[in-house]
Amino acid sequence: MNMILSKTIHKELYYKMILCRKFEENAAKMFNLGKIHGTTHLCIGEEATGIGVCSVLAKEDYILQTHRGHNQSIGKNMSIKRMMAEFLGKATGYCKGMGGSMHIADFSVGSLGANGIVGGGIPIATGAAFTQRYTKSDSITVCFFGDGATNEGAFHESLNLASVWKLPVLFVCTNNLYGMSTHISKSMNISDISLRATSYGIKGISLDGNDVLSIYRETVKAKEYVLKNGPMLMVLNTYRWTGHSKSDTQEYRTKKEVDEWKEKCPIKRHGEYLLSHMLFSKEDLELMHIQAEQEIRDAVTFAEDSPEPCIENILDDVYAE
Amino acid sequence: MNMILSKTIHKELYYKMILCRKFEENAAKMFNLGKIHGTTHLCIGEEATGIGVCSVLAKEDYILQTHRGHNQSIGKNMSIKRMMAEFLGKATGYCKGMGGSMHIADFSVGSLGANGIVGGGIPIATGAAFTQRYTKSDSITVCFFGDGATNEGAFHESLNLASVWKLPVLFVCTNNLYGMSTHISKSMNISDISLRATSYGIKGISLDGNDVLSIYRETVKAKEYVLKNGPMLMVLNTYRWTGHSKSDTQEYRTKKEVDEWKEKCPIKRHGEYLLSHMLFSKEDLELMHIQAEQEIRDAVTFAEDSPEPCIENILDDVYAE
Amino acid sequence: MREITYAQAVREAMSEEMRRNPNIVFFGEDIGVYGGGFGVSLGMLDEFGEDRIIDTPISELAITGCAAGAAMTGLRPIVEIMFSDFITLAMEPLVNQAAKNRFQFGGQASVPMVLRTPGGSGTGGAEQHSQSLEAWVCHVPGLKVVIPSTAYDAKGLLKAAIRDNNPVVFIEQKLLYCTKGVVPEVGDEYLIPLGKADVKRIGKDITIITYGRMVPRCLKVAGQFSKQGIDIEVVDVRTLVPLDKTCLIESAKKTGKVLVVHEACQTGGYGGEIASTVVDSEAFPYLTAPVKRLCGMDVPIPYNRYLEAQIVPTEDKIAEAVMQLQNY
Amino acid sequence: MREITYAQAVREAMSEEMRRNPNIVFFGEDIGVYGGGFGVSLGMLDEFGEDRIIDTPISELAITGCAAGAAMTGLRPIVEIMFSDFITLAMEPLVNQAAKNRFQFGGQASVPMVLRTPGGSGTGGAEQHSQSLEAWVCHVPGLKVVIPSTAYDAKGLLKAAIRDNNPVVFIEQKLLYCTKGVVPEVGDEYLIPLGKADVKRIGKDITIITYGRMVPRCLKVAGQFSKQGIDIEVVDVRTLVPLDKTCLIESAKKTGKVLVVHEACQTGGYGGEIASTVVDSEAFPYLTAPVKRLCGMDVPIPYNRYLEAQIVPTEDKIAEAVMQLQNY
Ligand SMILES: Cc1ncc(C[n+]2csc(CCOP(=O)(O)OP(=O)(O)O)c2C)c(N)n1
Ligand SMILES: Cc1ncc(C[n+]2csc(CCOP(=O)(O)OP(=O)(O)O)c2C)c(N)n1
Ligand SMILES: [Mg+2]
Ligand SMILES: [Mg+2]
Repeated sequence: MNMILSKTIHKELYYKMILCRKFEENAAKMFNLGKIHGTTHLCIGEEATGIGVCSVLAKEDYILQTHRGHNQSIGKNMSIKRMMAEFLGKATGYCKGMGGSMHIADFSVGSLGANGIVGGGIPIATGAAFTQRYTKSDSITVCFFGDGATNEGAFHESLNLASVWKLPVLFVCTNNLYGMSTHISKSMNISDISLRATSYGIKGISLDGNDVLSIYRETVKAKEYVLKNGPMLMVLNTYRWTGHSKSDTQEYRTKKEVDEWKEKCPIKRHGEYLLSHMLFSKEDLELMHIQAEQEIRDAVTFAEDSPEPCIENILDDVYAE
Repeated sequence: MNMILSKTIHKELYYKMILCRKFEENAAKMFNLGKIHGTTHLCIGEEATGIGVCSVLAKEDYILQTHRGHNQSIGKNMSIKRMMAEFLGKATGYCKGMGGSMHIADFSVGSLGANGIVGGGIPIATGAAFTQRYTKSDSITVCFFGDGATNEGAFHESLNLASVWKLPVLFVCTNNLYGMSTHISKSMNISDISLRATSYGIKGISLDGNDVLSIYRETVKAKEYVLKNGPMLMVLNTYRWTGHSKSDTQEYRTKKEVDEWKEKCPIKRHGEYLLSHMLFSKEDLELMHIQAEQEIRDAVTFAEDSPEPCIENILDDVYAE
Repeated sequence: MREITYAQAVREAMSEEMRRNPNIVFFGEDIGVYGGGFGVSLGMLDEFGEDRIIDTPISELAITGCAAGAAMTGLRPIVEIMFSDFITLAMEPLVNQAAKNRFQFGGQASVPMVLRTPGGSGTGGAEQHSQSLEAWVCHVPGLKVVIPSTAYDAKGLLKAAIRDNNPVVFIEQKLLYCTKGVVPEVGDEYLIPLGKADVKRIGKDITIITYGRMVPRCLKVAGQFSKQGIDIEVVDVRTLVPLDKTCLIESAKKTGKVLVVHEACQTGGYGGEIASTVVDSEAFPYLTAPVKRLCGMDVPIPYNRYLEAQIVPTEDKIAEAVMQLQNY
Repeated sequence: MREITYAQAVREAMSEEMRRNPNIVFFGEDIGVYGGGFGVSLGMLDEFGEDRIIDTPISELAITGCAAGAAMTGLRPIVEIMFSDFITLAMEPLVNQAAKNRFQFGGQASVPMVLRTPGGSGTGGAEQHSQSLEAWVCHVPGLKVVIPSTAYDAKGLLKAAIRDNNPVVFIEQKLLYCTKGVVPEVGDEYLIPLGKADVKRIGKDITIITYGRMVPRCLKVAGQFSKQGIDIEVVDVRTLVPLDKTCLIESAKKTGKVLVVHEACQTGGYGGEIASTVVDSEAFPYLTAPVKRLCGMDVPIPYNRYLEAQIVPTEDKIAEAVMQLQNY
């Protein structure tokens, strides 16, 4: 009795996933060319998570993103132009070039920001959900974090708080099996992270994080659930194909392991579904790829043509008026 | 198939509990006379917890104590003379008058100190247990904390760490239903705190915290268990009869609730057991009371006769050589 | 005019603002029935109810982050940390999130929250319940920092802090909670703008720059010296960030001799900021003696009551420092 | 003599000490196979094994507290916090436990641990990965604080820190990790005692007091000025706590003009401590100009690379400050 998803949604999910993939591949390239400063964390292989979840959400629903959050941004309909501009540190970027990849935020679509602190967004999410309940809105907050983040005190305190206060927050753990080089077997003594819901007397579920349809469907239900009952923990089990960040040589895992996961590519999987269910033709999909590539070229042009921020304005946003 | 406890142990448990009770009643009196500075946290009603657990331990076993830890100190055979001297801030106190009630420690018997920070001892306990495992000792660390402390990030991170590393540490939660004025129903969404063991894949048990014999017996087993398997969470459900600290007017609970718990007095209960099993006579118990009172009088005399610390020595212990 | 305690002043400030603005909520451990660790919020639960006076679990990190999140989404939370020593647990959300979110999101966020917390020694709380940690938060761009010394200032500054659109760390002084001061009648609203120091005593010979619980102590010493014909100006910084440099510098130019006094231990304390600011200013040529600091000793706060009293600036030590400057 | 990088120097210090003392263990996130966030410990796992090079969960509070507990019971742990910004999560165990346990237990404990962490901006890490937070830990009695500026100093100071019986916060400089410096041959052991500043360049006209990554920058500027006949002395503080006051004061007496330079933002920074110490000393009568501070701007560290570079003291700004002093 799966809920039936419209063609529009199928398309949206597929398109956002390929856009995200291409966006990151492009970012990696620009990074290697020295055009992007600092570091960047790719979510290649994990696209289904943020895109599956965020595509369910309304603009009024908040999300708290992670350092590996491009799929979340794109899922929440952020502009890849302004994302790209931010990567290049430009004044037209989401953060006027002040935040970079780790601090992408778009309050106008409900993204309260990515975070450079592992688990840093989790307490913030409780506050956002508090506001939603206090103002009697019927929106929810979705808080993303990784498997590694569940070992931080912030995770524990926040889930407990949200549970006691029955806040409308959906905690989404993207379990990609690693925190940097550390396999979850070395950082926790359980293999199903959703067990951690027990401590807070809340519902916990574990899903295939490469199955965008099941993520979408479960998020629809979860949104309803948390509005009525308070928080829930949803664990999306997936894998990151690339290194943790640019400098990672990946000594800690085998190529075989990576290759096996590549077989489970969420994009390929959804594409095959679309074809086999005859929702779209090969040509349709091809067209989407072309369109996505064009979008990215436009974003790069926009970003490269944008001005750098000025030192004269550096004090503007330290304090609000 | 309860393990049989010797008469000596029965006596030790009873004597320590009455000593603790009288010690605290006395401390409260001295407090009201203005002889004790600052604040103090009484564990009247909870004596069975620290005394039941610590009486099992060897000198080499470490304990980390709480702010409400006089039962833990007395359980671990600390000198009430030096405890009392510390309360009075005297140079002969355990901390030379520098720590007071919240920082009682006696490294010579394995107490690594009480803590003024809720949950503050939990990470320290993992380190002590790490040392024990690293040095291949067959001792364990027992870490005490309250129900309220389990909502701190320190609890979560430390239990996780201990579990991943299989450290020989027994986590003992004294659940007295309140953290200051806050009933656990307002601070967590579960009623059996031992459920929190699930998050770490460790064993959790919940015991009647007013039954000193069961606590003693379960601790014997637990010590063996943690040496072999790594950490365990033991929750002792009990009640604090007095206010949180001196200034507490206890608006947040009813006299009826308190009175009901007084009926469950751990000392009375153990006394009745000793009598009904004819281990000791009424006169035997009476003698113990007299002895305990004498011990306390001696401690007070010692403390009052002791010198104040000198300002000239204030820098001595800021840094080690 | 009427007299109320410093604690009442804090309570009145919160209550008046909460009446005025329904978006103000108040988080903290045991702030409801219990009234908070120092009884500051006694009675507020009755007036504002559980929806706005919110007892929290013992989770300093989460409640601070929660306040930041609520602030970013339209509320104006106050969060009480029971003792300032426990901000050690809340530095991450305070410093990396609340203080930086506006800047790092390119101005998209504002984080109008107040973190209230009592600081200082003198209550027998010992090492972990007595610290004066204001210097830490003063070193974090994005935060404002206030420490009032009187009931009047506490009320006016807290109201301003609550209306401020930035995260403000408002450090109260345990030992001042019971001190009384004159404040306007209930209906006579007043605010004290953040960033203005207050000359609590006008003088011409020596300037003492201080704040918090050292203010009444310095005033007392100043009173004693006036009998000896030494006329001391006492400047209460009140808002540590932003610092009212003009006021300090003007006073220094006038007297040429400056003593900075605070309770926090000396090394790395905010006194260094104040002293250096005065020195590297147009006041320098007027200085007739080195700018001196008299601060807490570089030791943890001991439990013993006599030692506890001696390791912070005492009246005697302040008088001695004044004499040193006078005789320089 | 041979040249190694600053990162190698840190690694050599740890490795030599670990060979010498089996009670040294090393905790940190991804310090094993991965070699730590900056590759500092690459290869150590192979030599010392998993029992001593211990990858931890992402739990800064617990691992710092764990190190303190291990230190109190006979080991000598090193703990790496991947970026110094994350000490915001570890302040409780560091400040309330590690720093105070000896004192508050009346001397019963000693806590011989080293918390190593890289500080500073310049890598594009933005607001939450670039802070210079040394001022906080300098304000905590019971802690020692070290920031080396060369490979030589890094090695000698870290070895001394590991042997010290107190908790030492050892702040490394990201931007110096790849810089090379001359150090003695492997067999030639040396230690640099904590608490000694180092005059990195002798001069007579102006003193620059600095530390960390600003040291090479100040030396470069000093070199340029020497051509113009202005002879600058550059003092590298190296150990911030305990501070080598004598060295700073002597230099100030000699030159009469002092510039304090650090990367951390100015307000509440350790520069205030240094400047105030110099002013309120026997050097005061020798001062021919105000002691100046040149520090990071009071802003979070921005991501944009050009802005990031401009908000800390640049060579130009240092030169300008020197000229101001010179012309005072
Ligand atoms: C508090 C904190 N500790 C450590 C880091 C360094 N760090 C950045 S990402 C990361 C791994 C996070 O693992 P996980 O939560 O599983 O997310 P993933 O990177 O796998 O998406 C670490 C350790 C950090 N940014 N913040
Ligand atoms: C980090 C921290 N937060 C708050 C406090 C104030 N405080 C002292 S005891 C206490 C209640 C602790 O509750 P619980 O852990 O259940 O222990 P109990 O007092 O009931 O024995 C609180 C909130 C503190 N000392 N430390
Ligand atoms: Mg992960
Ligand atoms: Mg309790």
